[in-house]
Amino acid sequence: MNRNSSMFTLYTGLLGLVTLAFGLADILVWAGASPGFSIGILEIAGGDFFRWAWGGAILVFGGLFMLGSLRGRGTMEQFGKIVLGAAMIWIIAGTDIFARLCESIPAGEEAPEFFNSVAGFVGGFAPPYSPAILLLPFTLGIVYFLFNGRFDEI
Amino acid sequence: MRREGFIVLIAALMLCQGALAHMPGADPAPEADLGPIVVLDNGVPVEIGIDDIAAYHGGLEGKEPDACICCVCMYRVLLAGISEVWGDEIPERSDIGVQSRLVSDGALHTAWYVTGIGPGMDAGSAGRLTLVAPNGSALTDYSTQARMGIAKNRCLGDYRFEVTRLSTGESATLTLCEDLFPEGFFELRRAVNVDKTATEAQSAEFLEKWSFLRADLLQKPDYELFNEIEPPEEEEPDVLGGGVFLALLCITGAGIVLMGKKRR
Amino acid sequence: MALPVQERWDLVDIIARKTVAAGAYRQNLGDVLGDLTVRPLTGIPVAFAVLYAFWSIFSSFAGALVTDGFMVKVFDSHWLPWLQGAWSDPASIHYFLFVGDPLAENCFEAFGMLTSGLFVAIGVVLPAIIIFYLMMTVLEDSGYLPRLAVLMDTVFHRIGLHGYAIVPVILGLGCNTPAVTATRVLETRKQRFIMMTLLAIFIPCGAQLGVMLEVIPDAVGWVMLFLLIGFGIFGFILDRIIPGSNPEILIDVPPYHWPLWENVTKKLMNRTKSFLKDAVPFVLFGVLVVNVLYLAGIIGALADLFEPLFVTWFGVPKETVGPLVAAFLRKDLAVAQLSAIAMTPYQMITAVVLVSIYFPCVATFVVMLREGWKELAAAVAVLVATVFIYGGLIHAVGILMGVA
Amino acid sequence: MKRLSELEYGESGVVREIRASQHELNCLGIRMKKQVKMITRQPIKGPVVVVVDDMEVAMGLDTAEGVVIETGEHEGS
Amino acid sequence: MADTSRTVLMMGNPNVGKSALFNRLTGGDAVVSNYPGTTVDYTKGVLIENGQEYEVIDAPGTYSLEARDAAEDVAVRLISENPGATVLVVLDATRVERGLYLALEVIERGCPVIIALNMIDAARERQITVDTRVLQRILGVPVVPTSAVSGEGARDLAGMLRKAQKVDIETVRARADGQFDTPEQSGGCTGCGGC
Repeated sequence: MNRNSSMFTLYTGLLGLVTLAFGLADILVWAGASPGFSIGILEIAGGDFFRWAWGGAILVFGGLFMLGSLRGRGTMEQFGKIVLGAAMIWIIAGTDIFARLCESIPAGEEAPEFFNSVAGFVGGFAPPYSPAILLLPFTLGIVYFLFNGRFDEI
Repeated sequence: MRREGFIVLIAALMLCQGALAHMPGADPAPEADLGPIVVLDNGVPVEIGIDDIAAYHGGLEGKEPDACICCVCMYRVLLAGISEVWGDEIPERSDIGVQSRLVSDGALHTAWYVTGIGPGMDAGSAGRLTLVAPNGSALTDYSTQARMGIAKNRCLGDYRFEVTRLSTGESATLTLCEDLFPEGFFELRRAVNVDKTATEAQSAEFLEKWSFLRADLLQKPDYELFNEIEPPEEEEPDVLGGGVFLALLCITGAGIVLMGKKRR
Repeated sequence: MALPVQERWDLVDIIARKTVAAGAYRQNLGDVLGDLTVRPLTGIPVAFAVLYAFWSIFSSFAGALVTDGFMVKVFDSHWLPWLQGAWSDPASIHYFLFVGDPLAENCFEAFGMLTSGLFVAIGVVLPAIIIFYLMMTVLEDSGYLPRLAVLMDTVFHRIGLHGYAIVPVILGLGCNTPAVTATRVLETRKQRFIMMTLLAIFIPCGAQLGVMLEVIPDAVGWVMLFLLIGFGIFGFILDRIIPGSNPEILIDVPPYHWPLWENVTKKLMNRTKSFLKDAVPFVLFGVLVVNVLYLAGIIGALADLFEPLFVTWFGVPKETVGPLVAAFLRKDLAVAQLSAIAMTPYQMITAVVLVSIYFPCVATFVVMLREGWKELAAAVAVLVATVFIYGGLIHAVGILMGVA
Repeated sequence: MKRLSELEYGESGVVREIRASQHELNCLGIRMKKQVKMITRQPIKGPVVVVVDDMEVAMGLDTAEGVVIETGEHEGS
Repeated sequence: MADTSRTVLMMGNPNVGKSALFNRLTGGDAVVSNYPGTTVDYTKGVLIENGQEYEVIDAPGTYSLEARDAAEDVAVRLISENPGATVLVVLDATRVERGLYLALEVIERGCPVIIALNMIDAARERQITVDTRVLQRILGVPVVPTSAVSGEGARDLAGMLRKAQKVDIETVRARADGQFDTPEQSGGCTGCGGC
C-alpha cells in the first residue's frame, strides 16, 4: 500500500509538472515567444487568444491543482484536487476533440456536397495534436483510481 | 541604366498614357492578402509589399499610389517565380533576372523596384530586366513610344514571363491562364484605350471588367493565375493517423463506460 | 390556530428527533469536489474552465458544425437561388419584402423576410439556442450553478444584487424573456429592478450571440468585454441611486449529482419549443416591418434625424440607424444588418454594443410589462440614459486609444 | 465564542446565538445548538459557506457576523 | 377552480424535487434543476386517479409562509387563493426538519394535508432513515416516501391523495409530546404505511 501511494504521488507530481509546462508553453507561444511550432505529433499553434491564452491558463491551473495535492494529508481532499486538475485537462482536450469533430463532419465551404467523405472525416483527427490531447492518455491512471475507489489508500 | 530609366520616366510623364498606364475611374483596389516579396539587398533583407509597388509606380507617374493590373500581375509573377526558382531561400537582388513580354509601365516599374534597377536605386546590387518583343527577340528600345507600339496589340500571349536565377541559370516560365480574362477584354481595351472609339457603355463595361481582372489577380491563388503552376495536391487526409486516434478514443471511452457500469 | 415561530421550531425538533436517524455519514468524492469548486482558490479557475468549455462547445457546434457546415450551404446555394428564380417579378414590392435584393449572393445580405429572416431564425439562431440550452441544462442539473452563484456573489453584491442573480444572467444569455421571470428569485424590488434593467441592457441573448459569432467572430470578445464593463459600471451606479435594500445571499448549496438524461432532453425540448414559438415569428415579422419602413421612407427620415447624434456622439455611420430601428423587433437581425455596412472594426464594435444595449426586443418588453409597468417605464428611462452615456463613453475610449 | 464569519477553514462549532435574520437562517437549518463547519470564506467581503447537517449553506458576510459560535469539541443537538 | 376540493397544491422547500414529482404525477413538463428557485411561477397539470380528476398546482419553493422573495410570494398567494385545496407538502428526506416547519405551518392553516417524503433514495444513500410510521402517527396525516428521480412511490402518492387529513396542531403537539391518541388512530386506518 505504501509503495502504491508513493508511486501515485510520483505519477501525479510528474503529470502536474508536465501539464503546468504545457500550459505555460501555450501562453508563451500565444504571447509571441514563438510563431507556433510542431514537434512530432505535438503542435502549439498560438494566435487565437481564446484557445491558447485562456485555454493555456486553464492547463496551468490544472497542473497547479495536481501539484497542490502533493501537499497536506487529508486523503479525500487530495484526491479531489487531483481529479479537479485532471478535469481541467479533460475540459481542454474534450473541447479540442469536439471542435475537430464539428469541423470534420461537414464537407467544407467549397465542396458542393454536404457531408465529408469517410476518409476526410477520419483524417480530421490526424496528428498533430494539442498538448491537452496528448496528456489525455496519461490521465487514465486517475480514471482508474476514480473507478476503483482506491483513493482511500493513498 | 539609371539615366535611361530617368528618360523613360520623363517620357512616360509627358506622353499620353492611353496604352500603358492608369485606369481612370477605377475603384480602389480590393483588399488582398498577399505576402511580401522578400529579397536581399547586399545581404540585408528587404520586404516589398504590393503597397510599396503601388506607391513607387504612382510616384513615377506623378500620381497617387496606384496598383494597376500590370503592377499586380508582375508582382504576382515575381512572387510566384521567386518561390518556384529559389524555393525557401531568399534571393539576392542582383541574382534575379526577369524577362517579360508585358512591356507596360506598371510591369516595368514593378520589376525595377523589386530587382533594384529603377531610378533612385543602387545600381550595384541590381538584377537584370529584359523586355521581350512579341516575336521573341529582346527589346532594345525601351522608350515609351516603342513600348506603346507593342502595347497597342496586347493579347494573351504578352502575359509571358520568365524569372531566372542568374547565378545558376535556373529559371521558371510563367504565363497567365486564359480564363482569367473576361470575354472580349482585349478588344474592349483596344477600343477604349488605344483607338478611343469606345462608346460610353463600352467604357463602363471595360472598367468593370478591368476591376474584375485586377481583383482576380490580387486574390486568386497562384495555381489559378499561371498555367505552369500546378494546383497543390489535394491534401490526402491522413486516414491512418486519424483512424488510430479515433480507435484509441473509442476503445478508451468504451472501457471507461464499462468500468463505470461494472462499478454500479 | 397558529403557533409562535419558536414553538413551531421546537415542535419540529421534537418530531424530527423521534423520526429521523442519521447514520454515520461518510464524505464522498462529490462532496469534496463540491467544496473545492466553491472555494475561491480552486473554484475561480474551475469557473474559468467551465466558461471556456461553454464558449468553445457553443462556437464549435453552432458556428463550425451547423451554421457554417450546413446551414450556409443550404440557404445560399439552394434556397436563395431557388427562391430568386421562382418568385415572380423582381421589381415588385412583394419581391422586395419577401425575397429582398435580387442580386444578393447570400442570405445575410438579401434582407427579405423569407431569405434573411428565415436564415437568421433557422440557420443561425436555432442551433445557437439549442446548444446553449443543452449546456445550461447540464450545468444547472449537475448543481454547479449555486456554486457559481456563491463565487459571483462577491462581485454582484457590489452592484446591488446577490450571487443568485447569476441565474437570470445565464438564462438571459439564452433568451431574455424567461430571464425576466427568473428575477423573482431576488428578494427586494430594488434588486429585481436592477437585475431586470441590466438584463435588458447589457446581456445579449443567445440569438444575438449566435449572429455575432457568425458575422463578426473577431469582435465578439470586445463586444462582450464592453458589455461586461457596462454591466459593472451601471450596476454600481444603479445600486447607489435606487432606493431600497440589498439583502445578502442566503441559499442552499445542493450536492452534485449526475444530470438525468430524460430530464435534460425534456427541458431542452421545452425551452427550444418556447423559443421557436416566441422568436421565429418575431424575426420574420421584424424583417417585414423593417422592409416596409424602408419602403415608406421612415428609416431614411429617422436616419437624417439622428445622424448628428450617431455620427458625432457615437462615432458610427448614419446607416446604422436602420438596424437600430430593426433592433427593437429583433436584436440578432440588427447585428446581421450591421455586418453589411462598411465601417471600421472599432465602429463595428461600437455599433454592435449599441444594438445590444439599445431597446430589448419586443418579447422582452412584454414580459417586463407583466412584472409591472412602473418598473418598465423606469427601466426605459435608465436605458435611454445608458445608451447615450455608454455609447459616448465607448466612442471616447476609442478616441483615447486612437482607434475610433 | 466566535462569530461565524471568524471561523477558520474546516473549523466547526455550535451555534449559540443568532442576532439577525433568525427566521431565514432557521429555515436553512442554522439553528441554536446546531453544529456548523466552515467550508470557505470568499475574499474581499464575499459570502461564507458552511455545512450544517451535511448540507452546505451560503450566506452573506454580514449575516454570518450575526451568528455566534462556540468552538471546541462540543456535541451538537 | 369551480371545485376546489379537487385541487392539489404542491408546496415544499426549494429544490426538494417538487417539480420532478409533479411531472411524475401529471406527466406534465415543469422545469426541474438542481438549484433552489427554479420554479418561479406555478405550473398546472391534471392527474386522474380512480376516476377522480385532480388539478395539480406546482407552487414555487418556499421555506415558510412568510414570503422572502417574489417567487415565495406566489406560493403563499396560491395557498390563500385555494382555501379548500388539498396541500401536498413535499419534504426532502435528507432535510426533514426544514420541510416540517412548512408542513406545520400549512397544517395550522387548517388545510387537508398529505406529505410526500421525497428523495428517499438520496437519504438512503446518505444513511439517513426516516421512520414514516411514527411521523404519520404524530402528524396524523398520510406520509408517502417517494423518489421523483426513480418514480418510486409516485403511484402510492396518487392513490393516497384522497386520504389527506385536516389536523389540529394542538393534537400534533400532544402526540409529539408522547401522548398518542390511540383510539382515533387505530379505528379508521387513515392510510398509514403499516397496513
